[in-house]
Amino acid sequence: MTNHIDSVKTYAIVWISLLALTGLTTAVAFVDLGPFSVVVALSIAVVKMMLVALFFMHLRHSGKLTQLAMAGTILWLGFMVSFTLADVFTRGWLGVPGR
Amino acid sequence: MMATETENYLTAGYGLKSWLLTKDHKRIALLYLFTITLFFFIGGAFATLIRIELLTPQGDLVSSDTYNRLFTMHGITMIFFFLIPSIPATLGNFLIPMMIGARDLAFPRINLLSWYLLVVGGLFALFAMLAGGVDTGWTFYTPYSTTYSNSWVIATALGIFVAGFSSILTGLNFIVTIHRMRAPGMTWFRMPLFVWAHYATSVIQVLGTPVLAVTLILVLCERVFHIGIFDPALGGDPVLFQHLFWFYSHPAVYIMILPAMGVISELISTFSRKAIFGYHFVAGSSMAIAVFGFLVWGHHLFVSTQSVYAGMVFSFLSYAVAIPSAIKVFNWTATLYKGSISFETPMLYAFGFIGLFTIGGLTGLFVASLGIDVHVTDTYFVVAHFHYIMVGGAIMAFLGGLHFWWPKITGRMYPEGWAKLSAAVVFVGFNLTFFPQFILGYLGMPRRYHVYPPEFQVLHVMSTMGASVLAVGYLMPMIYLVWSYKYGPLAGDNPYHATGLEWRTSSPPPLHNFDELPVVTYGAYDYTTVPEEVTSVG
Amino acid sequence: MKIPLFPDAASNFAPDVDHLYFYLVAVSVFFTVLIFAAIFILAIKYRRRQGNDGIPRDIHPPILVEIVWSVIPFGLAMVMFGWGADIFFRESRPPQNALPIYVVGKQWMWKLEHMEGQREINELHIPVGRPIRLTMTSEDVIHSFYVPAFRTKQDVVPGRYSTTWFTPTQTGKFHLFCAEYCGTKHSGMIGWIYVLSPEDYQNWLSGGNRTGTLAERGEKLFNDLACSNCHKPDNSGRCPTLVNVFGSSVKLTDGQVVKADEAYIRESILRPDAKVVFGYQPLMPTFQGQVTEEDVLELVEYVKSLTPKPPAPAPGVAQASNR
Amino acid sequence: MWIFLITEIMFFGGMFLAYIVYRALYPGTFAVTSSSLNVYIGAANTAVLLCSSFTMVLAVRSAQLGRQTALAVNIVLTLLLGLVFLGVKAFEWSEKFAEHHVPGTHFHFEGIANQGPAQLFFSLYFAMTGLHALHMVVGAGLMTWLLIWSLRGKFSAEYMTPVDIAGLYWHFVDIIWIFLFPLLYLIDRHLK
Repeated sequence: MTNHIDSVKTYAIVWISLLALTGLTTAVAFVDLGPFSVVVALSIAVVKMMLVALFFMHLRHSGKLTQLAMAGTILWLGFMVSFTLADVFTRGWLGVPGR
Repeated sequence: MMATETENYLTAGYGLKSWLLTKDHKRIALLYLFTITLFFFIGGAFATLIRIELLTPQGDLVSSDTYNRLFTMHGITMIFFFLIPSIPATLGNFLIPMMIGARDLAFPRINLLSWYLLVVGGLFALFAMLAGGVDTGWTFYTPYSTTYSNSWVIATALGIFVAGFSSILTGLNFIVTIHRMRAPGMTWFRMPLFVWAHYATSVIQVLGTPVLAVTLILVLCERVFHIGIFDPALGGDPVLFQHLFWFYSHPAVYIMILPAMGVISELISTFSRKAIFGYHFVAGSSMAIAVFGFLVWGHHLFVSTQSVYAGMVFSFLSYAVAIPSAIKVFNWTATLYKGSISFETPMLYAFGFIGLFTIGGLTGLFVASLGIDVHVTDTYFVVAHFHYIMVGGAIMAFLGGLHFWWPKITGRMYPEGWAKLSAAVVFVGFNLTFFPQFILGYLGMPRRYHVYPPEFQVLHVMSTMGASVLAVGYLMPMIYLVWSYKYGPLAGDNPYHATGLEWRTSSPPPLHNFDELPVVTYGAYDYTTVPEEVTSVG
Repeated sequence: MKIPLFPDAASNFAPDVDHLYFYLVAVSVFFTVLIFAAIFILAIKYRRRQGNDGIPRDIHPPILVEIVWSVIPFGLAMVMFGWGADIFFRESRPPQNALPIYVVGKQWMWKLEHMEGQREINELHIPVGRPIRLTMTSEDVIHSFYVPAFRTKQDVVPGRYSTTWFTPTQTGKFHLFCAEYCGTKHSGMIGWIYVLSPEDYQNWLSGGNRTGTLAERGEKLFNDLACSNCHKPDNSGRCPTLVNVFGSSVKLTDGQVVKADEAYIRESILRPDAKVVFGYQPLMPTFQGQVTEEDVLELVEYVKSLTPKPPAPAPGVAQASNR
Repeated sequence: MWIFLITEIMFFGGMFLAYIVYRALYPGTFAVTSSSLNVYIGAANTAVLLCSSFTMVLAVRSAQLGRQTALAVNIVLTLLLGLVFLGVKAFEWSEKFAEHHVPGTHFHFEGIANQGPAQLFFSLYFAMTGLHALHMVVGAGLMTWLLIWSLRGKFSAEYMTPVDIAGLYWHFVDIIWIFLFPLLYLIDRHLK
């Protein structure tokens, strides 16, 4: 799909960073950061996802359309999660059970 | 009797193998047509039994268990095995490559695989029906479907799961085809609106269907392994199931209606001999519906113990999605202005569609309103509303489109007189069947009721009478279309003086659609470019 | 034969919903007639005439037209949204002085309990002119409590409480339906709401058999289940006292503060360590599976009775509507 | 292929949503049950999978350059690492069986009264890791097939689309695990 060939060095750097991030996220999990531990864990996961997608999956060399489609899908997933959570978290705001 | 002298896709081979292993999108479309017609009559048979049962307030024809299975299987068959594949998999499959000037879809093998998946899914569902049926309602609400129902939930859900992949693959195929296979000069805004509508539909299919698939997987896990996922006894949340289910199933309504809108755009334009008023708005509104259609699912949950605030957001967005539909109706109507209008059968169906869709859409405003929905949800009002959209809308368009492209598909004309009669019978029968149900609904008649209070009987009898008229209306095309396949008058390449690329090749089309691939230099609906040697009809 | 065309309107919400309905009907009729007439007139006027086979000129729509017919329907729709949301919001908030009634749905019957201890099945007697608040749950699948004459409907979901309220405005006998499909005898899960005059309601209350008020039955359960060994009124037990708990804000072990409502008490009985009160150990055993939903309701009512209501009317004593 | 991945994202997305909702509803229970998973095994397995993605991308690169031997070697490595991952996963599951942490009638989680939500956690754990493992099995099948084809010398710098597509799939499955790992193993571990 793409003619662009990255060097082994690039891949190796990405690979090492991925392993390092895995170590980091595991270590951080034992530290109490309050509500931020979720944020940190998921941010690291997002960074790792971006590394894999952009370098290993060559998304950075792909056409605009593919990139747009991926971004759109993530957005869609975001809609699904956020709208459902909007329901879950606002239940009970009225102080009336079941409302 | 040979249809034409030259070889076409119908005469390219006669053996069973030449059909069952075909990679030709036109033949696959006919396979689909055959399959969904079968399911339509199965679903129709269930509907007939339901309507006969409801003639009397008592439950005297069938038992409650049987009745529950009837409406469940009616819904499942009609939605998953008829409406969702109806227009996209038949007319879409047949026409999209021809309309954009391609020889086939991007992945012909996957196209055939989709058909087989639908058949396999259908066989699962048929097995469930023959083995004793399923009684959860097509919505599979938990915990009834996971814990309490003693029917063939697993087989049915598997069937829908498999058929879902058919739908995903079709969508995928269309998207890639529309992106990659357009003929030289066929820019995005030269595409017919039919193609636009299918593009929007495909996006929904690809994004929505997997969520239904995973939801069904979770339900199956829970039912098979007795692990709790939505089980309230373990603290599970049945409303979460409803969120996941409707995240697909509301957009699924748009999977049914968007292609119908695409058909209507073609019909209105052709029989007015005029470009669609506001082409860009109609194309854009398809995409707007596809996007906003995903954000309104919560309006099925207003009384489900969903939070009040979520309810308000969903209600607001539901009104927002009504606007693109309104834009389409206005633009279609405006297209007639200063046109040259002829009244062939497809146009009659198109008029019927606009009328019924207008009523269906406007009653959608009732159920989107929180205050009224609390009263009418889960009543016959909702039943009537979605039948106006899905039967009055999608099936009218399907029949209209089938008549319109019938000469292209078979090379022969349908009998015009009978066809006009059938359009009228369907329209009258439909209104007689479903209009009384609006009144029933506001009176408070709940849906899925086997036995009902006697004061509702008169309206139910009217509805059943209408249903028998409607049944006649649906049987007529079935008979005369089959007849005309063999005995109808030869149609010629472009009997309606229409503009699409599909009309610029012979009828029936040659095996690879075009003898030489067209180069497009004009927009859709430019009637001055249609060659003059048309055979005029009517 | 008489064909019914419009349902009884017998609650405070019925006129509101009906007025909104009329507005929607008016808008719908207007647009339906508009579209039908336009199609009819245009189709006749511009029909293709014999010998005039020409191709009409394309008309490019003035952008203004598209804007107008987008904005006007949007405006009308926003009125519908706001109006409907307003009704819904009021339907969601029961007034403080509402008469509480407890509802348990199960395949395929409605079980209703009054504060005074009357239990009914598939029948509900209530006084006219007083707000009624229903607290509902289900023992099995999802049901839905639907009274068309009151224009009110609320799903009854297993594993949680749902709430609805209304003020009946007419005496009489009205349909009660289950509106969420619940299995074989879904259509048999129906009943009647009897709206009585205050005097008749008093008579009805004093008649019939009763086995103590709901709170009294709850108190008996509280002792039978040995809850009273730990939850002592003077807070000397191993568990927090329940006096004055209902309606208060409770601080939990994880620092969260929650409001002690019916759902909280129910959860604490069935899943005690879901929300442990600050400063206490998660010692309490679960009562999941040992008590029915009705038992839980009685216990909840008992806990509620431990919080004296400031100006609330004595239960059952007819007090004129606050509206 | 990318469109197929969109489908897969939404597919797993539904399950992630279910997990997030329940975690929001029962934070305490989920913190306890989540902490019962062995984080070191989880982290090691994550590393294994990341290594396999690295060898996979090297395989794609070798194919682009037309290096037959390197292609075959990297495919073998990817396949092996994938199998290691599945083996470790199977070991973890068997542990759960021994501990009665498998949802169903024998489910029991020590030291917690909230058996219900605890079971929900493990239901979702098994559903999510199970579906992920199923995707891994499919991936392993694809690798085997690629291996056979590459040994037959079918791929070249000109024809390598199957390698590319299988690579995309493999990385995608990797990404799913990148999210599963913190969600299932890590979040709220500090509370324990």
